[in-house]
Amino acid sequence: MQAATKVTERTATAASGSGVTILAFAGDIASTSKDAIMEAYHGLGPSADKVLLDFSGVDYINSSGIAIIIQMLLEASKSGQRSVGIFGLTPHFNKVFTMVGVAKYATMSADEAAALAGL
Amino acid sequence: MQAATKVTERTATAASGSGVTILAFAGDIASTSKDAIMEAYHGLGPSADKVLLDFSGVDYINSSGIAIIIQMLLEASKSGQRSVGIFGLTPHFNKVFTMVGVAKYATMSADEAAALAGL
Amino acid sequence: MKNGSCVEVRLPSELGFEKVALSTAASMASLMGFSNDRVEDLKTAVAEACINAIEHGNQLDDSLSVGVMLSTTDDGLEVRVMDDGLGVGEAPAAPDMDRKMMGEEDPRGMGMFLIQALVDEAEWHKGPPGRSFVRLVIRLDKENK
Amino acid sequence: MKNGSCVEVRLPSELGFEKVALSTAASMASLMGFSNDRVEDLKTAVAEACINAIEHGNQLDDSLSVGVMLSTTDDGLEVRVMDDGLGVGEAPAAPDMDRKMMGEEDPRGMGMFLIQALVDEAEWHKGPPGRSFVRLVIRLDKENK
Ligand SMILES: Nc1ncnc2c1ncn2[C@@H]1O[C@H](COP(=O)(O)OP(=O)(O)O)[C@@H](O)[C@H]1O
Ligand SMILES: Nc1ncnc2c1ncn2[C@@H]1O[C@H](COP(=O)(O)OP(=O)(O)O)[C@@H](O)[C@H]1O
Repeated sequence: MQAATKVTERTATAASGSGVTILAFAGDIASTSKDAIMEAYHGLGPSADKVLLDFSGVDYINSSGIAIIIQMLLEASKSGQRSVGIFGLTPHFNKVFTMVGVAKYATMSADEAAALAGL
Repeated sequence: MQAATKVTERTATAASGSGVTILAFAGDIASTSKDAIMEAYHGLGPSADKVLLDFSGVDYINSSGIAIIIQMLLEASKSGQRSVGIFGLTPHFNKVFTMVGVAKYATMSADEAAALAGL
Repeated sequence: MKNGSCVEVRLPSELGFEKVALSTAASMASLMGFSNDRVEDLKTAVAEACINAIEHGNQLDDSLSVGVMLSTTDDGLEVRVMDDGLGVGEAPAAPDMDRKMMGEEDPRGMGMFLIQALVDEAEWHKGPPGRSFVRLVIRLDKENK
Repeated sequence: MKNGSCVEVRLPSELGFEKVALSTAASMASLMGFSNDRVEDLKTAVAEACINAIEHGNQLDDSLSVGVMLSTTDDGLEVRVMDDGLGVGEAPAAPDMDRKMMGEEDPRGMGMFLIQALVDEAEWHKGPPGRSFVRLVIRLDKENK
């Protein structure tokens, strides 16, 4: 009964001129999203050192889904050479991500333009 | 537990150059809307011979609400000199109004521009 | 989603609460993969069935509630709306707009017609008090036509 | 709307159905006049409470259902989410993101924290099996602050 999570990869250019990989999510971000999200993440090449997660196509996120994002941030931090940013959250989920502390480990931006401007 | 119906009156100019009175609804169109809708309708001056009902601010309509609109169309038809048009319905309620036959007695348009163009 | 999964809602016999049932039904139908168009049809059908249960079946009696059972079937969603009244037999004749506009027919009386027109199956069952219900079905295979 | 009006929902113990409860609760809160912000808070709180009831309370057991009671009070909306488990006492410590990022704490374990953070009152009650529940309240007066 969960809407399957779709993850689409695309690239963009940051204000600084460097390449950025965007993982755009659609559907639900819940416990059932784990494989889709982690497979997309593990499929990123080693050169993808700037990653943005696009939540603008997502309308339901629960705490198990946020835990998957934390898992990803943990792996990125362990790698020591990859920054992960987040954009496209609704104001409500922006608040929720901040409440649980995700904002400490991922730069949160309102939209893609703002996210790219900061990289 | 029904959202109070708000009715706002405004005027516009038809493509033909004549004056048009628009009654814009907001909230629910249900049995509880009767007074708000019929009072607004009865408050129209005799010169208001072209009336448009704007449903673009409405998100819930039930059959008791449609019955009130039919009551209004009946009064307009009895007066013999007032045309009533409808615009701003969602595709779903456009279908519903057509199913019950309202479209036979009120011109249905997608939006205000289309409604004014036809008058 | 498992076949036979069932969600039950109980509403007070107060007009307006049909909107709560409509939201529940819409959410379940969306999860099942129905298109927005079909979900809109279901919303109106469920709302009209609940209004009738509240108004006619339970006659707005505070102490009675309306039951809405939403069940997934092999090929769709079945909704039963139950009240404590004596129920109703077949749906009345389709509304006649010409007669309504002549003042010869009550402007109301469109709920059961709309229910029948909007869903794939609609059946009214007269039962012992508390067991009268209308059964609505929307089918997923209709989606692909 | 009358004080004490109550809507009850029963859900199967299957993940995903929390979204049906969330829609029902959102619809009721909107009817009561809560702002969109508060409705969003309630949606997340109700979803998390239902997920816990489905997963931890009823341990995904098909034969058990989760009960959600939505009641209007003098000044707000009270929600009880009931399951057949043994319940839980107080909410655990707030998630520690630094420890999670060190791999010292499970990345999960944020549901009860979010519930507490998003509603005006949250209380967990351990009961005999079938009577464990969490009680959530959002108040209308908070709207005007
Ligand atoms: N649940 C019900 N219990 C008893 N009578 C009902 C029920 N639903 C419908 N009816 C009867 O059928 C008639 C037609 O219903 P409907 O087409 O919905 O129009 P309306 O409710 O506007 O009269 C009602 O006036 C009522 O007499
Ligand atoms: N309804 C419940 N019944 C039994 N135990 C529960 C219930 N809700 C929560 N718990 C317990 O509290 C813990 C913390 O819950 P929560 O903060 O929601 O995080 P998570 O569900 O991700 O573990 C759960 O792991 C579980 O042990």
